[in-house]
Amino acid sequence: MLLGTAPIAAATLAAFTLGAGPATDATLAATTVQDDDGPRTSWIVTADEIHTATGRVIEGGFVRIGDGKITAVGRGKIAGDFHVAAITPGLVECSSGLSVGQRSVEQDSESTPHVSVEEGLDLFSTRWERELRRGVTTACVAPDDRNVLGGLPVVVKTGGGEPTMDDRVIKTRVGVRAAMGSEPSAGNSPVFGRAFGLFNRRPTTRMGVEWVFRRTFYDALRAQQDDDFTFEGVETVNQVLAGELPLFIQAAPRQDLMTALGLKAEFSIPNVVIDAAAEVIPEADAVVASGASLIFAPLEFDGTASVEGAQLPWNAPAHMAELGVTFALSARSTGNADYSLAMQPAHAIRGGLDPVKALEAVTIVPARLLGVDDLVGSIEQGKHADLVFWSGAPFQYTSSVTGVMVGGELAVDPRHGEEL
Amino acid sequence: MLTLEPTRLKAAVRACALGAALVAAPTALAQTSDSLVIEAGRIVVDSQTEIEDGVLVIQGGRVAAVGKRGEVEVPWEAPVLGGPEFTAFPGFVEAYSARGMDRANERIDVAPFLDVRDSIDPINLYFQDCLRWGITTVNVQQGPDCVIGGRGRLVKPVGITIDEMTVRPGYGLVLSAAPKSGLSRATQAGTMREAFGELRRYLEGIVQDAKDGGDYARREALAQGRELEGEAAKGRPFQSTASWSIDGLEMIPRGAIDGKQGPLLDLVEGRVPAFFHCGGPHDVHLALETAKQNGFLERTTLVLQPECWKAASAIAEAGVPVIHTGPMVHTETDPVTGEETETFVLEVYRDKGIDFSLSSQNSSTSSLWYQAARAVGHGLTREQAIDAVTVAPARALGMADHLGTLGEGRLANVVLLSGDPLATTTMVEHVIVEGAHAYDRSKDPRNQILFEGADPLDNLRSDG
Amino acid sequence: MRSIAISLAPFVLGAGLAAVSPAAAHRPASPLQDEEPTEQETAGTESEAEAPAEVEPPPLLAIRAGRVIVSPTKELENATVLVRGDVIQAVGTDVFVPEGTNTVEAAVVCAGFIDSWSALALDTGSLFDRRTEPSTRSVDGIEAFDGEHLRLAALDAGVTTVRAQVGVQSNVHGLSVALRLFPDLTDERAILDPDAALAMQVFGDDPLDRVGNVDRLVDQLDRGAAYRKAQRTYAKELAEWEKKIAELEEELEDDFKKAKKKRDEEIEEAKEEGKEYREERYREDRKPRKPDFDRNNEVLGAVAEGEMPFVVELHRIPEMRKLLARLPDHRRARPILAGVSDARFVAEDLAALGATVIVNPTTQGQGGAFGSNHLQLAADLDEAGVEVLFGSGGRDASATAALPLLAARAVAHGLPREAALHALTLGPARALDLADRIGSVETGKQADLLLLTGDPLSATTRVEHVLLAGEIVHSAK
Amino acid sequence: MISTLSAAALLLSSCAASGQGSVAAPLAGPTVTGAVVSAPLVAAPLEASFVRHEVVVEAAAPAADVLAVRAGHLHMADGSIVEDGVLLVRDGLVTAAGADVAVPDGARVVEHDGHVSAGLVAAYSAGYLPRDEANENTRAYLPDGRVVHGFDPELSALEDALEQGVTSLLLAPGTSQVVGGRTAVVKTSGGRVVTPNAHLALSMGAPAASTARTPTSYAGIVSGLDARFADAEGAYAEAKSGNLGLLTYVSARHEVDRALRLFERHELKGALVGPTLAGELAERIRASGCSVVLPNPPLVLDERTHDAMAALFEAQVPFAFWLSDPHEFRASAIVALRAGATRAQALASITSTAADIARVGTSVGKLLRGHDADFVLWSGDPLEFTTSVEAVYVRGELVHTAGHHGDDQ
Repeated sequence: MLLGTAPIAAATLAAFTLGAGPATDATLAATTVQDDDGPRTSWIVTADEIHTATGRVIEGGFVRIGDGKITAVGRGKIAGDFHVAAITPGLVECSSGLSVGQRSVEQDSESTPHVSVEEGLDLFSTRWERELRRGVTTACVAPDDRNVLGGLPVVVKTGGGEPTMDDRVIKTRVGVRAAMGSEPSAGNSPVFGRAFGLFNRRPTTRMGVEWVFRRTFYDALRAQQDDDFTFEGVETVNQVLAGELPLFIQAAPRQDLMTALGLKAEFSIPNVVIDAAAEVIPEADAVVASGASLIFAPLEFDGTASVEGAQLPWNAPAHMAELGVTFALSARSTGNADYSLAMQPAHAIRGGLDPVKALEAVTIVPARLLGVDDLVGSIEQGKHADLVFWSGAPFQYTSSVTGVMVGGELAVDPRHGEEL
Repeated sequence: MLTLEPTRLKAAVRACALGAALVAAPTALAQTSDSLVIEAGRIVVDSQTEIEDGVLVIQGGRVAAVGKRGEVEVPWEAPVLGGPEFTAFPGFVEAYSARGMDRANERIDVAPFLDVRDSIDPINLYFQDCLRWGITTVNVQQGPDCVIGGRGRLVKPVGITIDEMTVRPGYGLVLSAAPKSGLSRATQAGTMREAFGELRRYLEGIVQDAKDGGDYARREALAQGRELEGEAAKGRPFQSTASWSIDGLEMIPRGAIDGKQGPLLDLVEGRVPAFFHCGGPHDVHLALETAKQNGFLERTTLVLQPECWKAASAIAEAGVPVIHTGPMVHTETDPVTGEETETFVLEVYRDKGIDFSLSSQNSSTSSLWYQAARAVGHGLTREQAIDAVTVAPARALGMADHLGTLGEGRLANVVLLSGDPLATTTMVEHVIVEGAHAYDRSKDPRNQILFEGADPLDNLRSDG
Repeated sequence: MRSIAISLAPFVLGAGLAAVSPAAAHRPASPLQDEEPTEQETAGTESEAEAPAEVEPPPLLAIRAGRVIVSPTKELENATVLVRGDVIQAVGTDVFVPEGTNTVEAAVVCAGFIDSWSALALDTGSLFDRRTEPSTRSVDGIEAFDGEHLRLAALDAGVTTVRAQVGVQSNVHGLSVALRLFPDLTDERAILDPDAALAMQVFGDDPLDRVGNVDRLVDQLDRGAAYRKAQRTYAKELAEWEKKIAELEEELEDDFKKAKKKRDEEIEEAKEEGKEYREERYREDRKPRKPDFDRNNEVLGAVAEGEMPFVVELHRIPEMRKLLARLPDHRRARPILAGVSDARFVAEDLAALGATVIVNPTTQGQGGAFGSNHLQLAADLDEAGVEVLFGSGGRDASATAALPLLAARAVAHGLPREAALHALTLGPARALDLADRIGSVETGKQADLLLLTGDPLSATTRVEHVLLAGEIVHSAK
Repeated sequence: MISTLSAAALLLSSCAASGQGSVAAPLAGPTVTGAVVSAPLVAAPLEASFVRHEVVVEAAAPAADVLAVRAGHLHMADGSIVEDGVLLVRDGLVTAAGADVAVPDGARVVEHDGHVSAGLVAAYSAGYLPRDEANENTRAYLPDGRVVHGFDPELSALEDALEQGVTSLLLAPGTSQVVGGRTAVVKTSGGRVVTPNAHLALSMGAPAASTARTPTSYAGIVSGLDARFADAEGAYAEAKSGNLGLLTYVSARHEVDRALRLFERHELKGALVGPTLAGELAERIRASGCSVVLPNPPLVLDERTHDAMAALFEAQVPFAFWLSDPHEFRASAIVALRAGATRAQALASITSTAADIARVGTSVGKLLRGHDADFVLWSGDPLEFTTSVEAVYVRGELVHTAGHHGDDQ
């Protein structure tokens, strides 16, 4: 990982936020050093609009990058390496929809809360470049939903440096991945079913799924009382019960949502995030009361979420915003450019969501939900230089992503609009 | 709840089907007054001309006058629609669609005798969506799963019978250079070639028979010693720019030509426009070559999948208009490195000077205004994008004098938008089709389900 | 062949006519050749179109080589190949090279290799189409916009021409295209012959099925022959009829006055007798009926008459024996047997029949009695006196690039190197009626040449440059 | 005289070396030399291996027992080629090889103006065990399984390999077990076992994460191996100490990466089998001290595979090829040559390097004094496609001559 910040950063920040005079431009331009080995990671980018996701929009400003980190953000005209219409932070995909294949989940039991997906990653896959091209610089990767409690997701950068764990994985033990609904039971068959193979295992129904979930948590509670009793992953479950680890539960249709909220209440789990949320409007009160956060399934044109055919109207995010519910938007791994993470805020805005909230819902909010908001998710001094460059005002149908920077490296060059 | 889950979609759909009958149709019929006045804070006459605070006078289903308020004479008895908060925009033109039909594809390879009239379904949700999206004219053609398909039809998404909907019947003929299911590029080309070979042999055959018949009659007369009055030509001579021709076709009354070959003859004589499907660059070559050899290149419009951009120079050379379907950005994966490259297709067409239209037949089945907005997002100018969903399709349909702008004399297809035509938050509020008020968003139940989260079941109940 | 080339004038890239006319030249004339005079004019004008170019002669290119492999059996040391435009103008050790002629050096020069059984440059759907028929044309299945890396790999290996064939999963594949691997396949020079051969296969799990399929296959040739016969008879009868009718008309003209007079008299008589006048019925011989056009029989006819060769893929003894037994029905037909896994058993019969075979020299062949190693097969057949060509099997487009190396491996199994080179160059060129244009480094032929760093069959030899029609279209990295 | 004695010394040491493996192995009662361990497995080699001892011990033997091969081109162990070289063989072992080696009177002489090289060695093989003998599907971890028990000397595939010049090959468990057991190296002729205990075989490839049994995920594989290597015992300890080799099946690059990280954590190294694109991680592999056994490449490489291979050669990572279709085996080395390997590297990849990777480099794969006299007479340069095998010798005995040539005087 790239370490430290240029010592002069603080100073320059101060200098330029006060509006830089032409005199100092030279010094600034001069300080953009080019480290010879490896791709260039120091830049000065100027823009008409900089949406920092810290609540402020800088009109006519610059972002200064040193060694892959943001060293200064400010207003004022200065000589930069290149100019773009608008800058937003790199987008953060926090839904677990980015499937990395069935070998990402350990199926020896239907409840494996302690198994991390880390070793299941294929960092060489071209999918990361695809996400990067569409503006996603940080993504959550979770085990496939073959298990009720699938294990521990990780947070990866989609580019920058080498495709190695050191360079790309910025957080492990993000939380515990759980799934309601039909996925965990799909393909399973009763014991007397298939003779060979793991699939003669529970659960086979929604009620089975819920049963497995409750059994695991009851066992955890029992383990707290009874010292002789324990099971694999008990510590992890206890961390969840204690609120040290968030619990990500996939629950799109109404009944799964209610099941998830019910379990949250039953075990008074402090920190629950509903993933692939869809039919929340009919249960708005319950959602608000539960205090759970939401990750919306992708908004699609026919108002139907790709997850379990649940209905997802475009005003749902706006509706939740009014009720003060914390939520993020997601694109999962949809191949359809119209539903990419860069487009989701636009759809939500069309559904009535405030543009500022829309921006936060794909940057800083998901970063918080994943616990990496100290590294990414906004344009602030010291954070990773993960930036998305836009042809116009971001999240409008009439503008699109022209460039992407990750860890200070230009993955997509806005000056040519092609990959370097 | 559990049992309901799988059927939730159907429920929604049913609800809307009812909605359609209740909303779209009646307003359309109810609209009897011969004239209508539309007021708008802004009237987009076409991509170049805009009028602030304008009025638009409709008479007999056409635009009688358009201009600044006060500068245009407004008939006192005409009802008034709109207001300063609206933007008036020409009705979007769907240059090509294989939707809105009960079954869009026919199994027979060569079936020019078909007509979409027989499969258009007036209460199909698609026509409802058209109104919701401000599309006022649709060129309904048979699906691409054919070699030579049947006649299409220009319709407006209003009315409960096909006749009511019809703008222009028996319009266009569909051909496909892309292999239909069960065929490959090679066999598709073979079947296509054979279809025209057969036409030609058929025509040669009937002409030859007529000649032989004539000769026989003459000899008979000679033998019987009577004078034979020369018969006058009953038909029309073969008029085509095809690389082949038929002498003596004038001997054959056109009525005598059979129902399969007739439409093809019309095609090669350039009497009917051709909509030629292409799945890839190769299909483009086959399509252009076929059209050239058989004399209907001038009347050909290509319906293109994204990958066809690779044949852009051939298209430009042939000078035919195109209709783009599918995603605007074509992604290609290098077979060796697995690296992906993206191409914004419309830019290629623009730079080659190709006349292109957009269609809503798209991966996301979204609206034309959305397509236009995204096109701007990817780098077209606003004008180019708006043209591609208004005047360009109108040209492609040979209806430039009737559709695509709000100019005087044009059909009164008007969309009242809540804001700028390409803005993310803009909604289609009202749609006027040929002077009739056909859509009102406030009375659209499906819209409430899709975008405002209304419960489809409540809807069902309220509908009865 | 003309009738086919014309009645099926190819759409693809509009290259067909230009390409086919030279090929048609040396083929027996067909009774139908005058069917479409217009088309022939087109073909004619095509060739005239080239004429103006000769006003200002195309540029010269001289290739000086340590060794020129003129043909599989003829080599020259320190020779020069002089190319004018797209044609080889001279080859020899004492060729006069005008001052300032563009010159390239090469260790070895030889003719571009030919894969006589390839799946390269075809669209996959067409390649595995199960609904193909004799008239289906591979030229319609060419894929010019995809798979470029495979075509470049083939050029890299020295393969300049392929017989590409669609429909390899049907009994009758259709018409093969002889394709030159121009990097841009939309270049019309790429299509050397859109109707190079008719291809079929004999398959089935049950030997009886396969033998039955051989019958069905030869029956098709019978049908084609019958079709041609019917057309000839028609042409003959029509001529006779027209002659007769012409005479008849003459005398009718002459007798008209008489007839008119007679008619008037008879009408009078009828009046007097109060009867109504009945005019005598007129009779003449019926005009002979034109046989119905059939696009498939057009092709099968041409094959039966030997106007184009036909390729049959078959592997086992029973079907080979059956085919050998039935071929004498069609003495003019020119069979090429492909695959022939077990041909060792019938090698003598094949040699006796003078048949040509295409061997796919892989270690993963069609299995059969002799296992799957076909590297040996080529050697054995050659030893038995059967003319052997090499082909990459027509299923896998990537296999074409490996063909020259496989040829070298066949040499390791005892195939003489001349035979190996023959199987890659002159052999297929002759078998496919392309020898007037490609297959050897001889005056008058197209300059489709390889400039090599060493012996064409050596593992370490690189193809430095590939010339197609006198242009360097590919060079090693 | 002197030569034979030192030969004996060499031999014994080599036996001792190969013996160490079996000492730790819980199987096989008598813990003696590798050769003898092989005895209960195959009858023939039993007395053969004793005969070998006797012959060595009783020193001087008549020159009649000496076989001398005069080769037009003799491929030496160091990769060099000696013109008109001589190879001296006695008692199944190489006693001398080189340019100026005197042929003792009365020695049997084989004249061969073509090339002579060491018998080919495969550092990994697939399809040389009877069907279904490779994968113990019911268990994911079988550290003490011995694939040598599946070795069938009569298997016809061995004969095919021999005809292509392959004299020794490594037998390995299949790839669907995380830990498959011990690999063995055997001769393709005479049912001789060179060592029953070459490596501990791991699989970190996709097949090892099967839904037929646990583990079903990469995470499962890694945690399983981590646990076993953390406080290593038995086979794991041996593999860690280096007494036992480590052979790991990996295919995709992320699997290579995963394996290298595991190795780093537990200070392991060994052979990586199967990673076609390993070259794209060449530097890391070199740094890890691992070697690579590549699947047989196609005759014509696409640009990417070509570059990956070239990078591997560039980085000097020891590489070999696996043996499946024997016809493709030597071709692989030629492909490597065409991809930029040196002639020495290319030939070594199917002889000496392969032997080293298979951990039998002290007894086969090189024409070096004291090594088994396994060698091939080639019709020409073994790195030409046009070249064919003319004769194969194993332990000094002619075991195969090509049909249509064959010129053994």
